[in-house]
Amino acid sequence: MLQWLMGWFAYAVAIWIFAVGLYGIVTSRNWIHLAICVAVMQSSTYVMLLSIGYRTGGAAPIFVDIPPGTRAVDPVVHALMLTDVVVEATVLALIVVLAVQIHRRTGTLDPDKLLELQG
Amino acid sequence: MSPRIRLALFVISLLGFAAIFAAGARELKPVGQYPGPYGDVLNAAAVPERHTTDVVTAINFDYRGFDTLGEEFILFGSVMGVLLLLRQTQDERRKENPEEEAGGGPQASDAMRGFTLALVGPLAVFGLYIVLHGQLTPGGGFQGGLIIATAPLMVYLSGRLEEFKAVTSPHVIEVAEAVGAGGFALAGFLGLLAGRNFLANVLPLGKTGNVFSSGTILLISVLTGIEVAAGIVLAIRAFLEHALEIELKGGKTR
Amino acid sequence: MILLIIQFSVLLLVASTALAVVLTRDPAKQTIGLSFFGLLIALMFFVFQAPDVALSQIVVGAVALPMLIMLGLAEVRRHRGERTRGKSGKSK
Amino acid sequence: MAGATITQVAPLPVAVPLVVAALLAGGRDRWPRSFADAAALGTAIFNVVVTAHLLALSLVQPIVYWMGGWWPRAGIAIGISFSIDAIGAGTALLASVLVAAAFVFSLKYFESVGTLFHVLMLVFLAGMCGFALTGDLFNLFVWFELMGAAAYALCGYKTEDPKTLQGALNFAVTNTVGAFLALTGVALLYGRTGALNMAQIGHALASGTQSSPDALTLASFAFITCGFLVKAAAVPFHFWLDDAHAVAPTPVCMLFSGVMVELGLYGAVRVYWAVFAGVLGTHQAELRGIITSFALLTALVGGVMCFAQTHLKRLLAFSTVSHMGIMMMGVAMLTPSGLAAIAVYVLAHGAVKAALFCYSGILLHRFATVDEMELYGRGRVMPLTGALFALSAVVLASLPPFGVFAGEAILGESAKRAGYGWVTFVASLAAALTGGAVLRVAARVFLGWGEKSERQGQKTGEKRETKAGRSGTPAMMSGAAGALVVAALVIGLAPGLKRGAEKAALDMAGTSDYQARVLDNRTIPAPSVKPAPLEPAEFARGFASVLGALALAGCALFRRRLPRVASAGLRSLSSAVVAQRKLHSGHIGDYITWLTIGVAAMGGLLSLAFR
Repeated sequence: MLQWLMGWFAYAVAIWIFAVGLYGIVTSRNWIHLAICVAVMQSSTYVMLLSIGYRTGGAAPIFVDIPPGTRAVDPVVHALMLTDVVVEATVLALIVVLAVQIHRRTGTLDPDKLLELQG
Repeated sequence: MSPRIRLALFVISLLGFAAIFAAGARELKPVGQYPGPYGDVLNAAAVPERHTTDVVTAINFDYRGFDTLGEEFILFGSVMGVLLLLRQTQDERRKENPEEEAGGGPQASDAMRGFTLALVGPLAVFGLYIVLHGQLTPGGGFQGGLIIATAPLMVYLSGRLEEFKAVTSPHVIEVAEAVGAGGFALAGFLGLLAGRNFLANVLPLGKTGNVFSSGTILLISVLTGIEVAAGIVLAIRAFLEHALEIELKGGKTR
Repeated sequence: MILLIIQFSVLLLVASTALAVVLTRDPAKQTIGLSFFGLLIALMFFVFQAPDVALSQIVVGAVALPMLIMLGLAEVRRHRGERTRGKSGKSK
Repeated sequence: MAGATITQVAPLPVAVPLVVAALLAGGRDRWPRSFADAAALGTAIFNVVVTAHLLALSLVQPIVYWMGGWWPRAGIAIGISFSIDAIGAGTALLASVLVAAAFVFSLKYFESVGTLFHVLMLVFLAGMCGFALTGDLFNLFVWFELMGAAAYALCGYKTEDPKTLQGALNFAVTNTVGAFLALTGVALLYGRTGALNMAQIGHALASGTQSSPDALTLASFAFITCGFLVKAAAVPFHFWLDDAHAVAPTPVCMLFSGVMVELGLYGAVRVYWAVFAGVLGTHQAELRGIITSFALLTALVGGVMCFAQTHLKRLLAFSTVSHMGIMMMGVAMLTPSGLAAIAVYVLAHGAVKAALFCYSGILLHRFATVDEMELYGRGRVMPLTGALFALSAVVLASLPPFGVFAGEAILGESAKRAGYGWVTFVASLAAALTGGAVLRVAARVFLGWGEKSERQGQKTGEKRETKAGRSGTPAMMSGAAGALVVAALVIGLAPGLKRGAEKAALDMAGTSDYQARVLDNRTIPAPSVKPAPLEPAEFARGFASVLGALALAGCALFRRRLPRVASAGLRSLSSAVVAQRKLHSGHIGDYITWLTIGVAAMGGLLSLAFR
């Protein structure tokens, strides 16, 4: 039962985090809050990649104490997630910097109050 | 759109999105049954071929080193972007007496100051260790570089803004950032010079398990460490300068 | 089996913390939540046999990002301080 | 090594700009400005030469280059490949040419930031080239993000202006959501196939057991396509585009409109043909219908919104949206000739749109505004600029036989063959609307025609980007603009253009050949192409859309003199525009809502079509 549940639970968590993050972005009233929601949404891809590359009973792909050829999890997704971590950090940094600047110039961080860009 | 209409439209379409996502994920293998083949091929090949014991590092800096080149330049580009966005513009000026207002950094108790300052050395050493052992154990240039970057941060957190600025002289850090990032790209040319492909691992591989093993993997890892550490410090410094020393002309935020 | 239960509970914690972080509307409190969320994600990497990613996630997710946001929030607060001082200065 | 052409220059368009960017960043304040200018421009020109060389090579035989020398083992890719065909190389060439033009244009720009602007532009260039050349799905995402990181910062350059910051934020957040949507699709595909190389994924998907694509294939297709369509500014993912263009500095706009947006579409097309064509090919008719409907919506919304603008940069931005719709029509045909049409169209549109942005930059430089009404009649002092501006407008409206027309004509033929001949009328209408809008601006600004007082309530408050005084235009600015106009004209006249484009399209759309080339290093005999000359009907359509543009511009200029029926029609149109304008609210929550709606719609339509 738990085995079966675990088989799908991680994917469900990934979907949940993506949806929750998007919800946060759409309803946000503060650019810094919004930046954090973007970071949360991005975590969805961690859960997704990690669970795709996981192998029950597999060792970490580090063959120091275990001989090469031992059943191990997928190392490729780990490399992808490292890139993902960098992307998360850099995007967040740029958004926060832009938000700080917008606050310096307008005194607000609320997207609802910044409606100068109408088509 | 009014907030209510927006929310209604969003929630409906979000359900649709989640349904598509779920239907797709339902067709995957259950978690824990990674089918391969990519990861298995590399797990089998990396140790004998690259003389590394950490396969993830071998992938990052060799098999898929080209991804990591892009990744390092994402970081590099973002740091440059942060510097561009936080530069002093025409409607801004340097504060005349920034220290008075800012109090010279965050207020911290004496115990806290001593504690954070004592962390500087160990953090730097630990970071260096992580950088150099990336091919053997978890870690590598990126992780180690991040840890090294926290060392000067501790100087700031201990309330010593001036010392922080002294140890993070932009001239030095900028050059380090450039050497790290540019060096990675140049390391790719080693392969071309040796008559092989871009980013080919052409240095001697050494003995598996030694620190000085794995050829260009170690070289690129060290360069990445320099780039990451320098980039983070550069960005944080720009942030602090902007917050503490630059104000809009007229002195006040609009 | 024990590992399975640990993995399950970590994922459950990750899912609920994500919601909590998003629903916290005050960025200062949210930053603390994000830091905790980052740690949980790192823990998740660890229990799913990804120590490399766990290491960088600890530094990025639990230290660097919250630090960055704290710096941003500190500057925003300073703007607010200047503004109120500016106003009171004028009224005198 | 038999098989695909071997060349060691393949990685250079990415590696060299990155090295130079690092070099320039290493001494931000120490390098003299002239050195930075020379190094950056030199690198861009170097990239032009290398990508042109790659284009020439790949027209003969596509190139496969494995980074690190990791050739595939038993059909399993273990490294990252550059899988270069002529369309990829041509796209990288366009990016390099436009970056070079932008550097020339901006020799007097950005004097206060040391070398930062150059550094970011070079990083942007490397990202675009990597995106155009790579054969690896995750690598595609990496270069996508690299483009993004540089572009967000460049877009927010004028930090003094809150509008700029808001535009950059909308741009960054929307594109990030799109990128992670695409990454989710990549993860799904990796879970299914255990591969990241596009050729290998495509091979694994097509040789799967099911005869009809399952939910995973459809979901990953929907996510990846929508993720790239965010960059490609397809309706309803386009909202960030006009904000970003309205606020970004002119040289950056040239790149955004001229090539970055097109790269989004390129990504979607590349992934379709390399990965999904085999498995989704069974339902081509349904897929054609779905993409065509997105394309039509994009062309019309963009065209109408374009006509309604008076802020020149925003007007040009919506014209880009509209033209993206026309390009999507070519994609939607799912045939090599449709691809050939876009290949030509993208080159010509990139040149002419970049030229138009140059002219808006020149106007901003001289008059410190880009508002059509504020500029009324002030351009009379620069007749040559006016003439070239108007010429660009009619080229944009697809005047035969020049570049944009050549693309549209091939599009017309391929649409007819696919039984979708009628979409070309929408394409012509869109071309007439956007061309007409630009012509209207030309007549108002450079001739002082039409009524002046009709303000539509758009305060622009655009900040001047240069320090120089009001008199005269620097030779570099007008030189860059003029060269781009000439390029747009010449592209349509080049002999062998259609032939080359069709050959390139066959290479890109030959899915099984692509897989054999990348995975087994097999040589595929070059397909023979015998293009027919363009049909006279297409010339007629081209002239008709130019006449339409002239008529629309005339109506807009002399609205009061129109017969009552026509002006009533115009008024009802403008009330429709007002409703549409309200949707372009500048609010990030709205934008992400539309994005989610778009994804749900795409996924829903797909699952209906493939039931």
